[in-house]
Amino acid sequence: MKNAEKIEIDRRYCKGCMLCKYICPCDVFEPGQTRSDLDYLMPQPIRIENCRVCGLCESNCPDMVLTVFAKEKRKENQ
Amino acid sequence: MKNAEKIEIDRRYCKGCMLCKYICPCDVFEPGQTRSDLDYLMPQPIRIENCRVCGLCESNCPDMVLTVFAKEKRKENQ
Amino acid sequence: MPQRQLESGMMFNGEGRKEAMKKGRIKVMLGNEACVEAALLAGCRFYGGYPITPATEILEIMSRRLPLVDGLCLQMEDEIAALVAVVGASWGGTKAMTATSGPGFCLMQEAIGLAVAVEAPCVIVNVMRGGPASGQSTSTAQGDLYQARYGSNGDYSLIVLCPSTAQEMFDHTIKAFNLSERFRIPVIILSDEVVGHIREKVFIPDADQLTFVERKVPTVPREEFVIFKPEENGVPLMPTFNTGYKSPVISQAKSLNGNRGNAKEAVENIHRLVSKIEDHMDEFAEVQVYGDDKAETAFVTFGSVCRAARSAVDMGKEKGLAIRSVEVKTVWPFPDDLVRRALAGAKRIVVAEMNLGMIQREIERVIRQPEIKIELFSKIGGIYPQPQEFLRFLEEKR
Amino acid sequence: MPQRQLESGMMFNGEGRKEAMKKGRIKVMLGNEACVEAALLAGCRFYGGYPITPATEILEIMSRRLPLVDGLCLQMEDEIAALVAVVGASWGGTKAMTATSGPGFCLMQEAIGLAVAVEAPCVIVNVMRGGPASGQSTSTAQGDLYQARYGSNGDYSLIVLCPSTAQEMFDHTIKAFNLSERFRIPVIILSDEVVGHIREKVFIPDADQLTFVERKVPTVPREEFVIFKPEENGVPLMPTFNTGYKSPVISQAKSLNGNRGNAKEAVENIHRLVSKIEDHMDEFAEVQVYGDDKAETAFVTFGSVCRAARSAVDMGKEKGLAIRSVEVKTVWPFPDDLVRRALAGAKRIVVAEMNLGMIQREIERVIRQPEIKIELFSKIGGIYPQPQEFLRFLEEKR
Amino acid sequence: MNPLGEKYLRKEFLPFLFCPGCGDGMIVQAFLQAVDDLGCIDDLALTAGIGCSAWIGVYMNVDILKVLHGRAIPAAIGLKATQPSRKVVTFTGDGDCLAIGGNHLLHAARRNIDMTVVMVNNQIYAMTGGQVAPSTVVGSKTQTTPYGNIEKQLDGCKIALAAGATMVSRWSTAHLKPLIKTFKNALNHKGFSYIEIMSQCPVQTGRYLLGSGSPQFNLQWLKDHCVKEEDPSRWLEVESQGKIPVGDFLRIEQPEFMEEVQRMNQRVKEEQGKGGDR
Amino acid sequence: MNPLGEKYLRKEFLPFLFCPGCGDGMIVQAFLQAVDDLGCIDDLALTAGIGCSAWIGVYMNVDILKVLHGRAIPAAIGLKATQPSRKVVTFTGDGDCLAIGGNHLLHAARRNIDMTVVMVNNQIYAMTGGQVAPSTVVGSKTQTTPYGNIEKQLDGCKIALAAGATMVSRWSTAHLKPLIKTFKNALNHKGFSYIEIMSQCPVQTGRYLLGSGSPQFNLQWLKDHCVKEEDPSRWLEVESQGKIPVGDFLRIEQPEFMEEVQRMNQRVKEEQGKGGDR
Amino acid sequence: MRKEIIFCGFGGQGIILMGVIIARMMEHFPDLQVTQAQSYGPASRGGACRTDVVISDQQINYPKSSRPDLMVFMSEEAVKRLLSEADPTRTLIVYDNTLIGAIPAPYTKTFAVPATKQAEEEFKNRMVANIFMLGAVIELINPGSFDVLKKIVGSSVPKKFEELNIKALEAGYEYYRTHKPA
Amino acid sequence: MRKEIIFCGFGGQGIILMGVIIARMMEHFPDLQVTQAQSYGPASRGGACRTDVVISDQQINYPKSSRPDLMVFMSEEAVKRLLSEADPTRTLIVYDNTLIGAIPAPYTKTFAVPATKQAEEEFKNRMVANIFMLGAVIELINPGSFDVLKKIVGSSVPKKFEELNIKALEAGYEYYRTHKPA
Ligand SMILES: Cc1ncc(C[n+]2csc(CCOP(=O)(O)OP(=O)(O)O)c2C)c(N)n1
Ligand SMILES: Cc1ncc(C[n+]2csc(CCOP(=O)(O)OP(=O)(O)O)c2C)c(N)n1
Ligand code: SF4
Ligand code: SF4
Ligand code: SF4
Ligand code: SF4
Ligand code: SF4
Ligand code: SF4
Ligand SMILES: [Mg+2]
Ligand SMILES: [Mg+2]
Repeated sequence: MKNAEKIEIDRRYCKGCMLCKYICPCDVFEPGQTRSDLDYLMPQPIRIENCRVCGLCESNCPDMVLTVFAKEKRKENQ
Repeated sequence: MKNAEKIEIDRRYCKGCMLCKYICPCDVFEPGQTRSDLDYLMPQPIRIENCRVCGLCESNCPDMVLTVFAKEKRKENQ
Repeated sequence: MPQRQLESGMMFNGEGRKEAMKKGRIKVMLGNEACVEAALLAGCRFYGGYPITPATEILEIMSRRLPLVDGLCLQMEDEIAALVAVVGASWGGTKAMTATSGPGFCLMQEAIGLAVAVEAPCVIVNVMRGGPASGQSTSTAQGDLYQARYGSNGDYSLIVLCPSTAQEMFDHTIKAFNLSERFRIPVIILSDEVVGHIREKVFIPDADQLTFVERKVPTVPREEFVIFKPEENGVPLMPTFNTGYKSPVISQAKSLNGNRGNAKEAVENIHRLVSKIEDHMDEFAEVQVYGDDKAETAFVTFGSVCRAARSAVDMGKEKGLAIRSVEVKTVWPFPDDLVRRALAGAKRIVVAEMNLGMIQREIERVIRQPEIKIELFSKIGGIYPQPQEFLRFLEEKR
Repeated sequence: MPQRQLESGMMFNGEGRKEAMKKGRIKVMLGNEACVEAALLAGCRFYGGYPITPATEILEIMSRRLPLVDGLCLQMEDEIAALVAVVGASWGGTKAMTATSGPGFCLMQEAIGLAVAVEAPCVIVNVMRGGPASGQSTSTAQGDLYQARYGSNGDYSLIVLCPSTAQEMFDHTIKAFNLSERFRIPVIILSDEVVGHIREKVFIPDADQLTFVERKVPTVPREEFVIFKPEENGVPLMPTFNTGYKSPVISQAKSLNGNRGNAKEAVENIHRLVSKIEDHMDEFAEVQVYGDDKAETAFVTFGSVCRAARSAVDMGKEKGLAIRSVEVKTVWPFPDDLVRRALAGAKRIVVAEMNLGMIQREIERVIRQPEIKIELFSKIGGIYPQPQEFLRFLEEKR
Repeated sequence: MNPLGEKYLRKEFLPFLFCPGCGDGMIVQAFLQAVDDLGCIDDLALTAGIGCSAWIGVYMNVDILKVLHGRAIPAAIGLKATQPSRKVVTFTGDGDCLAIGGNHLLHAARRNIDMTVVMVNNQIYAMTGGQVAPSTVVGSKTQTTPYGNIEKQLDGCKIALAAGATMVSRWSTAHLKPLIKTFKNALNHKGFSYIEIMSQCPVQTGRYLLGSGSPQFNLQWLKDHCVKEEDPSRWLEVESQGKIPVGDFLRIEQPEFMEEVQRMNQRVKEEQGKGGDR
Repeated sequence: MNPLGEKYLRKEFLPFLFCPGCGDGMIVQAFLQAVDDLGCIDDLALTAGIGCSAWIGVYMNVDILKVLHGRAIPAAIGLKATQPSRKVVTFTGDGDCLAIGGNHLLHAARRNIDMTVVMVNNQIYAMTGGQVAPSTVVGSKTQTTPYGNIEKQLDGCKIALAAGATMVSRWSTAHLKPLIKTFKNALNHKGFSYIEIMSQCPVQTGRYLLGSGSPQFNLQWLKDHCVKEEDPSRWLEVESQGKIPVGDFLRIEQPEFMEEVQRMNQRVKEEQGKGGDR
Repeated sequence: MRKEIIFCGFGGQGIILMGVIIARMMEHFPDLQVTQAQSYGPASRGGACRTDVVISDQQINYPKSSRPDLMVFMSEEAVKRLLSEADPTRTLIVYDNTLIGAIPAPYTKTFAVPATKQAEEEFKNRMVANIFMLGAVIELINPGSFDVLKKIVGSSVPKKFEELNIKALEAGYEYYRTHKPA
Repeated sequence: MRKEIIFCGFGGQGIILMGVIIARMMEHFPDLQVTQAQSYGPASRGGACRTDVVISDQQINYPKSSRPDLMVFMSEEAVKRLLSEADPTRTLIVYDNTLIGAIPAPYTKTFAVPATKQAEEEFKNRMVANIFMLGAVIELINPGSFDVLKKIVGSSVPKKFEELNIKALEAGYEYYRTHKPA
């Protein structure tokens, strides 16, 4: 099973809608305390170890600001 | 069977389209030589004795200028 | 037809204030809301509309209010349908209106011509926003001035009123319904975003304090009635539907009996459509002067810009500058004579408007003194002018 | 941009007649047909239309001719769709046009604003008929003059040409395409039923005798290109679709990069939309004088009325009456200076038009001499004025 | 003038502006026959757009509002809204109703507002001289499709059905009897009814599309080409033979718009009385 | 910005003007995914009308012409007509497409012109602040139906089918996978394709119609209410349960308009060469 | 030189076409100008219908007739409305005496042509009355040419009616030659 | 007497509503005039948003602020764009310090209110930040009245949110009383 290396959220445009949290089947996200440049509270991938890199959060993010980096992939690339 | 007493064509508005002739099942009309006020050659009910007062010519006349007077009707009314 | 005076806020500062207040209500409301209040008071019972910023509140509030008075508010499929339905309702015997903004106003132009041609009283509100095209939906502008007069095809005339306060949104709406019934025409209220979206106190008189005009209907037997034969006042009686007159009403050029084909009567009828209004301008034309009516420096303004100009006049006075501000309330038919009178003696005329120079052209036409240059103080792009800027303009362009 | 001279019939009476005829064809054709011929010659390859008398022949002939040159003539579901499709085709990189009459012209107003806002070159023909509303479909009129300039919402400008002969239908159409490409604007040919439906000899030059203007397209790399940044002539280069520029083209107020939101750049852009035309009027504005250009009596005319006025001038001359007829060929932007020059020294000015006084208002504005009354000789209801009537007017109103 | 004409026509507007043998006049008569049978002449209010067919109602001695090209339906809605007791009928053509006015048909149908749209389908823009209409058959040469029409037809009945009309029929001028019956049903139908009538236009359709300007020929053409088929599932078959299905296709009861409005107004006023929700 | 965004978005136009959690952004991404899968970004030309959903295409780094309210389809036709090789896609809303623009949908569909209409159905006029749309469910309280909507819905899919579209689908933002597949099919379909997407508008539809402004709630609502049912004969049943049928409803081959035009032009020029008929 | 011709009748008779054909004939006269203007009601449904043709060796400004040289009447209605435009001493009046009783005084320069009757009887198609009439008046239109006219008539009508129309034209011409006014 | 108040922030925060509520409060002050004007982008999707309230005992002509007495900032962006309209010596500046770092010199008449933070933390709903802020500034709006304000807030929000909003309002008022500027 895949694992996530890192989950990036672009703070310039995140609107804190929390659809990433809603869609994630592995309960990776929680609302965080950091504000995006647009003044919204951003989610935090606090349980990144749960992530199975299904990509749902990325494809459902309405602002296209979330990127999931898979571990395997990176290895392959190296 | 009904018979026609008279078939009247209002010469003010007849346009000589001959649909009355076309529609009549009893071949009552023929193109005539009289012109209507609109300058069209009007039909003539030359075989009025054939008429069975089916009313088709009247209801199909696009200018509502044709009237069939039934014989029976008149009698009834008298 | 006595009309309440149009000056904004009068009721609050004037003598009979307390008296008046007893006979009505004072409420803080949106300009667009004041328009609805007045329409309902004037007897409007049909509204056909389509949402568009910044006029949408008129539709929204109508949809809330009309059912309560057994009226009908219909959101139609587009603005064309909206105004055509209004014309239908008008011939149905009902006072009816619609409201829109620039893009929707474009779409209504053909039906404005229809309302003119079939002499259907109705009221059309255009709360102006920035153009051209989709422009700036939430910004104010005054770029539809000529469109309101000339946007439809062919020769015609109609009345266009320009409110500058929420109170005037109220007053002009009453006036618009009255004029539409009096002349059997579409009357246009040419408001703008600032006026439509301002909230301020509006005095709503009791109905018995106001005069309401109702369309004149025929009473003669049907056989004697000639549908487009004018009465003395230039307007034919209106045989609205279901009154037994079996009226033939067509949008084509027509003769007195409503039929097509008689060229001479058709020409006379078109002339009458125009003259029934323009020969009676004294009944409704209105120009106000604020400030020193002898001042050599004059602003000419309409709509929301009147307000900023008034403040500029006041500020000027403080600085020892005598200024008059000529406020054109009924912009169409353009009140040539009243404007000429209001500008008599002015040496310097500055037209202030939120477009690239429209009333300016009318003033150039009306004030035919080559020595007077008609200056333009223009603001576009949704920028409402500040009073200081007027004074700066006077100084800088000197 | 050299243009063939606009004077009708020139080719037949002038010196180089035989020479010219060698390089072209002379055909008897309808004004509307001449318009199509010219459009095809100018490179028009898309026509979006909707039938309406008296403009229908343009659509009909286009539908016959365009397939032969691999163009496309689409009869759309209405006039709105027709003009919007033309704007789409224009951004698709094609010269495109439509034609209509009053009621359809109403429906096109919003899309005219669109064409202005997205700077899409295109040509719109309005063959005027009687109004208001459905009016008189088979009768001539000139009642859409202001509508052609002001029918859409907001501040904008465009060019309106008024032909008076079938030859001018041809010439103006070439000119209209050229100006539309030069300025990236909709150019309106404001014709009328008389001109659209007249048949007369039209000289069709060979293509190599004419100048055709093509839109300027960008050549810089995409990253360096700023979509609405004007060139020196006020007009931005046009990155039509499929040229790799991936152009964002919106109908809203916009900044240089095409995005919404920057108010300052949006204001500048609106100013530019107007000034790109009005600062370059010397490139296209045209006023002709027929008859005695020193005469104290002057007619002012446009469109088909020019012809009757010319005959009146000739008849007057026979009777010993000196008259000049000032023919406004480019009615918008109104050529103030040219008209003023053409009317210099005139003591009596009679505006002759088939409406209730439109050009009259412009002349009143432009000729600011209070001692000169601007008289109106008006014919409406589809009645084309006779030359004798002009002279009778001069006598009777004296 | 026949007796029906004497009774119901607006004499001072005669003669009809229709060409000799035009189906529009037949529709005037058929409609008046239905009205006469029902005795509802005084309840009528008509609207119409622009086109030959739009003049049909003008000759009837009733209230009629003839508006702009394509806009007869919204005018009818405004009338109906203010005169709910009226039988509102709109006369419109295939260009008027399906081209420029198509959208209004959709929205009136979905509202199920109590009115009748009589759509006269002569397969062409007749008034303007024979241009292609959305109802013109593929391949037809018209003034604007000189090389043959390449656009599929729009079927008004299918559109009305899809949009939610509660009564939909199509007949032709060669089917006057059932047409009159359908008129009567429509006049009594509470809700939106759409009646399409295939009608002869000898002058444009006849002359240019069908090859003969003779009224007789054109009426015969309709008789030959319109076949009764009331089952929509079999339309494709009929159509593939170049025929046009006619018949009464739908007639159901659903909440009518003006009645819903009145119910709403009633309810709202009651709630208001109780100080209901804001 | 995720990699897809990096690759295809018009950076200088960011952020999206959509509210937090709006479905419109999800559609941007889904569409770009389909385009990426097909590798056809350079073949695109987009048009759009006015409304929130009309901005969807503006953020994509491709040619886009955003015109007037309701007029995206005729603009697309003009583009397609002059650039037949382009994949022309129109982004439009339920108000834009079904209210003011309904007629253009009918006529583009019947022409079977090769283009794709992506209709974003959020059941409301969102941009103007929550007024009733033709797609709003009966009974809904909106800013212009404060006492509950009494007008039947217009179903865009049914209309497109009746008008002659050759590809018709409906999905929702809760069905991104099949939606992407449908986008790909549509982009490769020769003819007129209509794709309706039920999409969440938390701010207007959510807050006022469904009772919650939470994006999560609104996406869940779509998941719960959109059920796959591709057999039209069973739609009534689905709808009577308050559900919305989704799926790929139709995909057939029929002569495409621009190809027909080219065929016609070819034929006509040949005939002309032979001095064919006048 | 300025020649003015008016054709008038009612819609559906092909009145305009008569003017068009005469105008197109002028393509074959390079030194002459021509204008053809019209006023008409929609389609073939009665109502007045008229076309003015002006031929001149000068540029033609005013494109309508003000002193007609020739007027061709094809309906009683047209006579009622337009006869007053004729000049009793100058204008030659040709009329279809199938449809028109007589031209009243003081107009004496007249020529009766039973065009509609001939069309109906000889060609079983009243639609060709106009072409018959053209044949009957071409010699009165000067400048003009029957041969050119024939070519243009041929190319102005639908192919399948070409023969019929040419026959009608020739019959009209024949009628003129056998009945021409003194 | 003329008092000018500006509320500003971004779309979706309910900035306009703040102005509306203050304006409506003036219905209860019969001798005063009020205007409330606004400029905003569509819906709740960011972008600058601003409302001007003017209160006066005279007729109010110019309805926008030119010399504000009070400015309430609810976003950093608004500070950037509008702070220059403040008069350092005259204008009291209230700002939501959840969203705004600090108000730069020379503006020293300031009062920080963590409205968004309190709304998010205390009420789990950032939508009530505006009402919290209103509670915190009502005493600074003079003339004004907390009791009237409460009534109007109650009638300005959907019923089911009434209680929540009143609580937020009171909390804001409480915040003011415990933190009010000197
Ligand atoms: C806005 C507008 N566009 C075009 C026209 C011109 N016009 C008049 S009738 C008509 C078509 C009529 O066709 P149809 O509706 O089928 O009626 P028909 O004459 O065939 O009965 C058109 C295009 C118009 N009057 N108004
Ligand atoms: C002619 C015209 N009428 C009205 C408007 C105002 N307007 C802008 S968007 C819109 C509705 C948008 O609704 P929809 O198409 O459903 O898009 P959404 O915002 O819901 O995505 C309206 C009515 C306009 N811009 N132009
Ligand atoms: S879905 Fe995207 S925009 Fe929404 S909170 Fe998550 S990262 Fe931010
Ligand atoms: S990739 Fe899938 S599992 Fe990982 S965080 Fe995103 S949604 Fe959750
Ligand atoms: S059907 Fe009527 S109009 Fe036609 S010929 Fe017979 S009577 Fe005359
Ligand atoms: S009533 Fe019938 S049978 Fe008699 S003439 Fe008429 S159609 Fe013929
Ligand atoms: S043109 Fe056709 S539809 Fe119109 S009146 Fe003539 S025959 Fe009838
Ligand atoms: S209003 Fe609705 S549809 Fe529009 S951007 Fe906001 S959430 Fe999306
Ligand atoms: Mg038709
Ligand atoms: Mg929507």
